[in-house]
Amino acid sequence: MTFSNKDAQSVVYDLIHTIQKNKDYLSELDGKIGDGDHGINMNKGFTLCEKKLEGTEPSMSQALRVLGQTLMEDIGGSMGPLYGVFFETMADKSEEVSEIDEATFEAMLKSALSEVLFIGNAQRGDKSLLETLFPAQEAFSAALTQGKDFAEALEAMRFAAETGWRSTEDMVAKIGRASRLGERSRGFLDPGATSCYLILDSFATSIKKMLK
Amino acid sequence: MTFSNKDAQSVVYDLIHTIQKNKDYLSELDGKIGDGDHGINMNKGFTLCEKKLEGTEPSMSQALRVLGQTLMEDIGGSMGPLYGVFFETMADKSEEVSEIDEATFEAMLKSALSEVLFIGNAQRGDKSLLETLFPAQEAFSAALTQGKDFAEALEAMRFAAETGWRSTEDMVAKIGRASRLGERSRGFLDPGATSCYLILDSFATSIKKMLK
Amino acid sequence: MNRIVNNPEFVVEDMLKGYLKANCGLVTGTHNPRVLKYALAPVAGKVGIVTGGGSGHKPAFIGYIGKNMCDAVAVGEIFSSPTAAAFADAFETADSGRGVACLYGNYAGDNMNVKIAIRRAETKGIKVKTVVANDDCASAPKDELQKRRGVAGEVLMWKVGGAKAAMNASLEEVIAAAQKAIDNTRSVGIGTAPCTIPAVGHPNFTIEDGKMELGIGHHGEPGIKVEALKTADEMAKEMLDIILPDLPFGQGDEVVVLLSGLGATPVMEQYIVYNRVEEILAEKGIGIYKAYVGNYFTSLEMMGVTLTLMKLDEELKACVDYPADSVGLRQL
Amino acid sequence: MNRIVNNPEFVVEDMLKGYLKANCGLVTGTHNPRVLKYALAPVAGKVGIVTGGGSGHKPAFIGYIGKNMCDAVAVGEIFSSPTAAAFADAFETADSGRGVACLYGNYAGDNMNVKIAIRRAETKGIKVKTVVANDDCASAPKDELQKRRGVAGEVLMWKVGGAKAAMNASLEEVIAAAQKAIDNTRSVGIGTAPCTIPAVGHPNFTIEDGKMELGIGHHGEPGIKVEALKTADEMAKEMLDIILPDLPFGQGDEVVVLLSGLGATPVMEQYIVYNRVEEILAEKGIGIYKAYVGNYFTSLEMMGVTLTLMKLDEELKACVDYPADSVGLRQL
Ligand SMILES: Nc1ncnc2c1ncn2[C@@H]1O[C@H](COP(=O)(O)OP(=O)(O)O)[C@@H](O)[C@H]1O
Ligand SMILES: Nc1ncnc2c1ncn2[C@@H]1O[C@H](COP(=O)(O)OP(=O)(O)O)[C@@H](O)[C@H]1O
Ligand SMILES: [Mg+2]
Ligand SMILES: [Mg+2]
Ligand SMILES: [Mg+2]
Ligand SMILES: [Mg+2]
Repeated sequence: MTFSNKDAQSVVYDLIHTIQKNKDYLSELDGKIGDGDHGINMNKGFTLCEKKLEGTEPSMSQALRVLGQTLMEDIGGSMGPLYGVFFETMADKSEEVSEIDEATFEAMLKSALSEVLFIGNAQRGDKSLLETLFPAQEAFSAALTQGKDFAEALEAMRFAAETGWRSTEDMVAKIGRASRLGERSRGFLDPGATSCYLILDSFATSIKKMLK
Repeated sequence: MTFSNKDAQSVVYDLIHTIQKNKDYLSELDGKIGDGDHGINMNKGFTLCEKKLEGTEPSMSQALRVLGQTLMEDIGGSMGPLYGVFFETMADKSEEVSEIDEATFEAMLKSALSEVLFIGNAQRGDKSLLETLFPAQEAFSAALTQGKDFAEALEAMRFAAETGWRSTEDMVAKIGRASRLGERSRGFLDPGATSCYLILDSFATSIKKMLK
Repeated sequence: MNRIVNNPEFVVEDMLKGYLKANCGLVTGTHNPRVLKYALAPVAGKVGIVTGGGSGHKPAFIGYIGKNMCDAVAVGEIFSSPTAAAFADAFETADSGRGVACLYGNYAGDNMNVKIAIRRAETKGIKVKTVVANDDCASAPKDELQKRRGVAGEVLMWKVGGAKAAMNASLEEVIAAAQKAIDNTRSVGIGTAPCTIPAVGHPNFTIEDGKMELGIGHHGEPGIKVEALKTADEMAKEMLDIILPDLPFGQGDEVVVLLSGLGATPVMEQYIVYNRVEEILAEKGIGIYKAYVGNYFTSLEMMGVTLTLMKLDEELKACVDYPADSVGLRQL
Repeated sequence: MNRIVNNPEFVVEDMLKGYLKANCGLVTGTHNPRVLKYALAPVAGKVGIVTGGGSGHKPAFIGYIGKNMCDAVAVGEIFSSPTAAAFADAFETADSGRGVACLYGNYAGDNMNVKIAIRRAETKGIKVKTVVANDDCASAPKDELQKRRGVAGEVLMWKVGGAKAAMNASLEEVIAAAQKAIDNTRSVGIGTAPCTIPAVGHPNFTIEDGKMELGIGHHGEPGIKVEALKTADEMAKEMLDIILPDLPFGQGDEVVVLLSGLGATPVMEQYIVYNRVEEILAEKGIGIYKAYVGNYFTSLEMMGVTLTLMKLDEELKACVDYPADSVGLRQL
């Protein structure tokens, strides 16, 4: 199963709309254990990217690059570089592939994870977006090893992402602003893990629609 | 009727004890329409003077000079110079008189008033210690004109001082911190008018005891 | 209010001790613990510059002691005038024989204590002349200039007087320059939150959330009006609307702008106001010769800003440009 | 909380505009609105000094742009790292061909963005080396120095690095001096009241009345403990008890002391703490070579102080003594 890179800019548009729709939800979560701006930060970057894409006809990879660069150039803080490298490396790993198959997407996911790990220096268990991204990438790869097809692997990824995301509710934050709260950070979903789930969920839905 | 300057240091000791006893009352009044430190300021100066007088055998005039100088040298703000010139000029007008009569005391009062007016630039009606001092001095002089003796004139002074002091309750402050409150300064006694009444009342009581 | 003090009654003593230690090359004590002086004062052949006032206004007043600035400063309790004795001792400390310019602010206590101190200095043969800063437009109408209080414009008065004295001017010339400086200076402040005197322990007045007080004084003296909190741009305009017509300042004038925080307002916010001040002045054809933005004259942890403009001529420009070395104002 | 702003989303933009106008002879903008530079940068033949960080710390970071200080600064949102692009542009702006020393503080966002910016600079042939300030003793135990955050000690790192570069040193020498500076620097802070990010609108943490937080970070990061408010003297001792054994500092050492307010704490109170710091150091035979007391590194209108000590050798002394001309630090 594959989909055409050239025709798949909707993957990125869907991401943008997902973040825009969930702006208030993400800020609300961040308001509980952080400074309440996660939705604002994310929406600012994704909406800026939307403007830059206006009137262009990008491939998925080209659109991912614009998204990654926008986060990197215009957002700053921690989310700019973290999601910046995440989307830029996804563009790197796919830009020379015209028909994206499960192996290419696996490479994209793996590279996104390793770049986020390299740049962010966080660990699993810290209560960050890694709680979503790490198991999601593992589940996608495991599904392929088990002989599942692209669509099935995406579902496995989505399920693991959601499970990982929900697991943050019972975690104590060890990095970022929420770590200030210590035990009091328990009982709340991590905002970054949430946005990461929304992103992976959106990937799965958009790609599945296009698979042939 | 007269009293001996040399033996009348008790006049100043009585003043000191009066202020010490009324420290909290004066601060409480100042807390309502000022910054709550009038008792503290006054007590600081008068108690410092008490220390300086320790072990000395001053005449009333000498003790008044120490009091005036202490206020002037060590207190600052507005009360330092106002009561500073008040007591210093009282010392000036009496120091060469060994038997103090009503004419000398009248000169002391008159000079105290005019120095306070000169240095303070306030007017009757501003809600200040002048509401006490002004009518008190007038009443003392008027009593003498009417042929009253020293003791009777002191009583007239005391009565006018009290009436003047009490009149401040219904006044709106036009100077000092209390003026910040405008109409809200009405309904409260002026702290400075209060300390001035206590001072004049103490003068009257102390002197009457010694008159021969 | 979490204060960082020892005994609230002795904050001024404790502060002075730390101040003298931290700035020992520049500022030294005198036999009067309430008088601090420039390390090299009295400067031979130079008119002495003296000021003084209540504490709680850092860097004013002692922060402006230094080279080509103030030679001696009389220090009062928090928001309370120094004693006459402190002023008198400061005069003596600063005098090199050419006389002393006492450049201070128009407050009842300071007026009284300076008046008495001058009487005393005269008996010692020290010549003292005064300039009384009255730059606060909000504190009295224009036809009662002599009733207006001195606020942040005092910093410019000291800068000009200090420079003039350093240029070897006579007492009369120093006084004339400082008087010209303050006569050409107008200020107004906006308060957004009150402050607390340590020994008192509670705010002496209130400004509600969402409100501001236009024309507030440096000790919380009442302003012109309490109104809904405005934007920084609107505040800039509102303050200029008071200052500009008062002198007046107009097209072609060159000015110094001094925008000071009142203590707890972040310097960031002061620059936001300054940005609009500059725009409005540009629109009106008023040139900014020099700008000072920061905490130049504060009121403990009051929130808000004061805006000060001084109209320049060639003499004032030369004084403004003159180097200065003090804790609060250092200029190469 | 009565803020003086226009749109809370644009406080940094508005502030930068005002800042550039007020300090136009010394600091200028660049094609990247989030990069400010010393008017004369790149200084021919000199190693470029770059720093950057979130806004809200005035005078840090842009206040330390100037002669013999920082050449270019990357500016972030309030308490949020500048972008990698801003750091990269700052490198390019500051480089005269002899390379760039990026002297910044150890925060997750800054580390990430600097890392990416360096990758980019390399592709343009710009040599960048870094020193990452980690002077905050309270932010990690001594055996995890690399986890500690940078706080007010950064000012001394910039002073030393800036001076060394001005002395015509190579990139390696500048980096070595700045690294030595921060390696010999220890800080700790005490918070007594929180601050509010304008766009957020409410304090991000709380410190109750009558309490203080020892070891608080510059953005309200949690400290070592929350305890009953102490006296200024006790605070001085408590901070020194953490700092002195950590390096350690001991008898015969000479140090720079930097005591900074966190924003809204009156400078008077800072001097009260400094007084006791000096006494304790004197008792221990530690000499104060130079002291800086004032608002050198703030956190909006947070209340509290940070205490920083740097142990000196001859090289560091020469760098500390070197003249500097920036808004936040001016030394003749
Ligand atoms: N080093 C890191 N690695 C991965 N995720 C991180 C890291 N630091 C922070 N995060 C994520 O960032 C999220 C908060 O993002 P956001 O609110 O936009 O930034 P800020 O904390 O600066 O306000 C957290 O919920 C966490 O998931
Ligand atoms: N110019 C003046 N002339 C006479 N009395 C004055 C003057 N200014 C202030 N006062 C008196 O001072 C009193 C307040 O004194 P105090 O509380 O000690 O000083 P402060 O107002 O500086 O705290 C007022 O109640 C008023 O009577
Ligand atoms: Mg944030
Ligand atoms: Mg956040
Ligand atoms: Mg008082
Ligand atoms: Mg009072």
